[in-house]
Amino acid sequence: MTPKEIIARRVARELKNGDVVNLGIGLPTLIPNYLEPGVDIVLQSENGFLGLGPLFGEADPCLVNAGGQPCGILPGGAFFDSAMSFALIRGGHVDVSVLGALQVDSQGNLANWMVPGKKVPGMGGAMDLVTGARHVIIAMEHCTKDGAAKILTQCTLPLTCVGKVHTIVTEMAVFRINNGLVLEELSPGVSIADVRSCTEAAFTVGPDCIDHVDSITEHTGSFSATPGGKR
Amino acid sequence: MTPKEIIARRVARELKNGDVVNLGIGLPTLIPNYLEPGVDIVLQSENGFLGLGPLFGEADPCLVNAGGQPCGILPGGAFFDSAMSFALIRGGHVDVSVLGALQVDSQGNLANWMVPGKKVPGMGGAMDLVTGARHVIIAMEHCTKDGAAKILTQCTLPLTCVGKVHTIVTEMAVFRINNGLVLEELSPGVSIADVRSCTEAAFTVGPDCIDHVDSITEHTGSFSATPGGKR
Amino acid sequence: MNKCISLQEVKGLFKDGMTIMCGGFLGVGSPEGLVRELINNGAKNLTVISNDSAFPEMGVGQLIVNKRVVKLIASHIGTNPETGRQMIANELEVILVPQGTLAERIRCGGAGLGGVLTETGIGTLVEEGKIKLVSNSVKYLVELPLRADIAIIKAKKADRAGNLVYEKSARNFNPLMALAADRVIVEVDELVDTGEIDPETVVTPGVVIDNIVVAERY
Amino acid sequence: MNKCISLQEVKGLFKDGMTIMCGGFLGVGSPEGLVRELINNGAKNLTVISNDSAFPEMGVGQLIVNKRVVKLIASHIGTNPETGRQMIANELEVILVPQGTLAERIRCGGAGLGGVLTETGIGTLVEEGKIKLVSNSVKYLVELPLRADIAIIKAKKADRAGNLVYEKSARNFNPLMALAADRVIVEVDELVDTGEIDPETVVTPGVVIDNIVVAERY
Repeated sequence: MTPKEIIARRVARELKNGDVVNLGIGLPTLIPNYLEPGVDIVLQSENGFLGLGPLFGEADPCLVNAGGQPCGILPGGAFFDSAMSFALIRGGHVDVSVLGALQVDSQGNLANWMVPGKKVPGMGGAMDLVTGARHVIIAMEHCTKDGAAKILTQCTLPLTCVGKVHTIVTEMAVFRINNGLVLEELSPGVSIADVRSCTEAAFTVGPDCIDHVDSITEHTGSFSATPGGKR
Repeated sequence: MTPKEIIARRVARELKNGDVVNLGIGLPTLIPNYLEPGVDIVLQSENGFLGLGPLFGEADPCLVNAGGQPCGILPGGAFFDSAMSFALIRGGHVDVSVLGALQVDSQGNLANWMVPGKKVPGMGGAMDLVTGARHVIIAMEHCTKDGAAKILTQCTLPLTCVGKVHTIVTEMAVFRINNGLVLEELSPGVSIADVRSCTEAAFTVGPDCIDHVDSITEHTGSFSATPGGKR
Repeated sequence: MNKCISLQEVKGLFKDGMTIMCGGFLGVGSPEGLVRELINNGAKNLTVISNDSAFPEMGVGQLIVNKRVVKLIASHIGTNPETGRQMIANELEVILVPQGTLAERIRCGGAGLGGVLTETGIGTLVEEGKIKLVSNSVKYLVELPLRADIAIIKAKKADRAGNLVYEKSARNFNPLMALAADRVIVEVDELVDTGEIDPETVVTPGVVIDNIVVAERY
Repeated sequence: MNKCISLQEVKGLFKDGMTIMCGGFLGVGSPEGLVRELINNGAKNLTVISNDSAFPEMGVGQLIVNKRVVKLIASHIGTNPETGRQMIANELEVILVPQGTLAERIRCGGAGLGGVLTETGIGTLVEEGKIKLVSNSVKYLVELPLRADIAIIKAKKADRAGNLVYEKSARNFNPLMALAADRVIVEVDELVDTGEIDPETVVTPGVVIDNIVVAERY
């Protein structure tokens, strides 16, 4: 499995039957492939509908997901305008929002919409999603392509929100943010030391976290190439 | 003609072809009967639709006007919720609002929703209508049943709005409010003196106002019984 | 997740002291079966949010007549003489809100907004105790959100997922209240299978609906 | 009152320096014919309000590429590299607004509201220069209305009165913009006689629509 697949699979386990879920573009869109049998979720698409499903048949130019890709709508879906879409998002009617991140920190702050002077795509719906969703999950690779840490003591890029992130899922570990960063779970074969070496932020280790002390970081690949990949 | 009919007929002349109009309950609902040929208006009903029309056929318990009376909807109408209904009203999409009044004054203030200690029906949609409609017309009999003036220097009852009334139509006269009260038109046979005797507020006389100096106040009846009917 | 429950099951959900939103405009579009169950259930000291207090024998008016309500937030009470009587006798607190403002406050409660700025009510009793802001030389009131513990609403038709369509002027406040309560119970005339309502014509998406009750024929 | 006009007649309506709202989400639900006429018309120094700047060859993206826009208010510009280039080169002012806030600001402009309170953006660059209010211990930004001189929107179908229905996810910002401009021009795929759209399914009531243009087949 690629790191992305590991992440998507683990995020899928965060979702409960009946959850209304908004998935960011990119990695999060893989998540539905990994849902356990018996877990049916309803996908909300910020551009204006519920019941987002895979494309079946011919692409309809008027039916796209939030990334602009052709998609389908499942039975029981509903279309609405952007005000209603964000009333649902901001109003707490979306149970889970899964987004990517450039940086996330131990106070639950998130940065994912701009790199000053370099790239300013804009926040789109991200600021509303993190503000309104009941459970905000950051799904991202643990480090940047250059091996720099993305889980920081304090975000350095312009923020998307302050203190709204609840959970971070990477290919190495799962963190909860609860008065600081708590390491809750390690991927198979990953040790606490492995995670510390790739994480700038200090974190406590949760009681149920099983340390794979003797691990060799060969399972997931993406970070094995960046030992001690700190910023 | 009764005073109510005189008023409704005169208000009808204020309406232009294509106007979107909200009519208050009571007297204003008579107005559509007096539209000139070629003047088609669209009626907005605050409880959630456009295209209000007369009841035809059997009454439908789910189709009522803002007074709760069964009514019809004309071709080209549309149903919506209360937020949309008042978005239209507050947002300036209703051209004319016609309401009754307990009191109205020369600053364009209106009182029509409560008599403290006596009767408190509530404002319903009136405060939004007077705030949002482009042209606010007060359609009312010139004096109370007891002969007291209703057009005052300053309203004494709790206000519905401040400075939002544009036009007052009574069975005696038409006033515009434009830096004070301006008498614009007299009903046939009504003199300026007649109006002064029934109006507490001072008013100026507009240039096009024709005084029926020699009038005897027999045409309209309702105020002839109350000579000098000041408060 | 079966959202469909019986009127019997509804009854246990109402508790003393709750805030209840109820759809309807002069009783048109009120969930009559749910109101009856709420009365049968015996809950008292309720705060009710509704456009009006309807009529003594119709809609929320029946809750007033049965003295279950200690506080009413509404735009109009003129059609139910009992509301005025209880208000004047200090048995019932009535907070009158302009209808458009009431709609927006409920919408805010459902949409996660902290309030809206409206010119409606400026210079009147409505502005008492409220924050005012001037923007672009216009004075506005800051009107705050309204939410309820339970919203009881009426729709024409639901599918099993809770997607709703309404009927004519019976729509009114129902779609707004559908987003603004911790639990939303809808009474419908007709229940159809999921997928039978065209997604283009759904007015209220099913995800906001907790329970569906099919109206009994009278 | 014939609201139906030709694309030729539309052209004369656009003036230099105007503020234009344009519906669409990444170009889906944008009025392509109207955008083309706006480009042909030659109007420049425009302020454009739109969810995003679409793609260089699609939707409002074409206005950016043709250098007609001096100011863009949008939530996202990542799909049109030319927008970023002009922004960095100081040829184009870009004001980024969270998408939900953008929707509410446009809705306020159309609904006669002076603004809304939202938590979105608190603690970020978005709060710069804005009034903050604390309500119920939560800090909110006061976000102000947006309006335009002309809104150009896209719908699936109109009747001659201007009542509109949209198509799938092409609905997006179009119904909001339909209330928020001094003149609203809709481009539709299909025009039907007044009365042919069920009043229950109308999304945008005709009274807010000034002009209807039937899309040309490409």
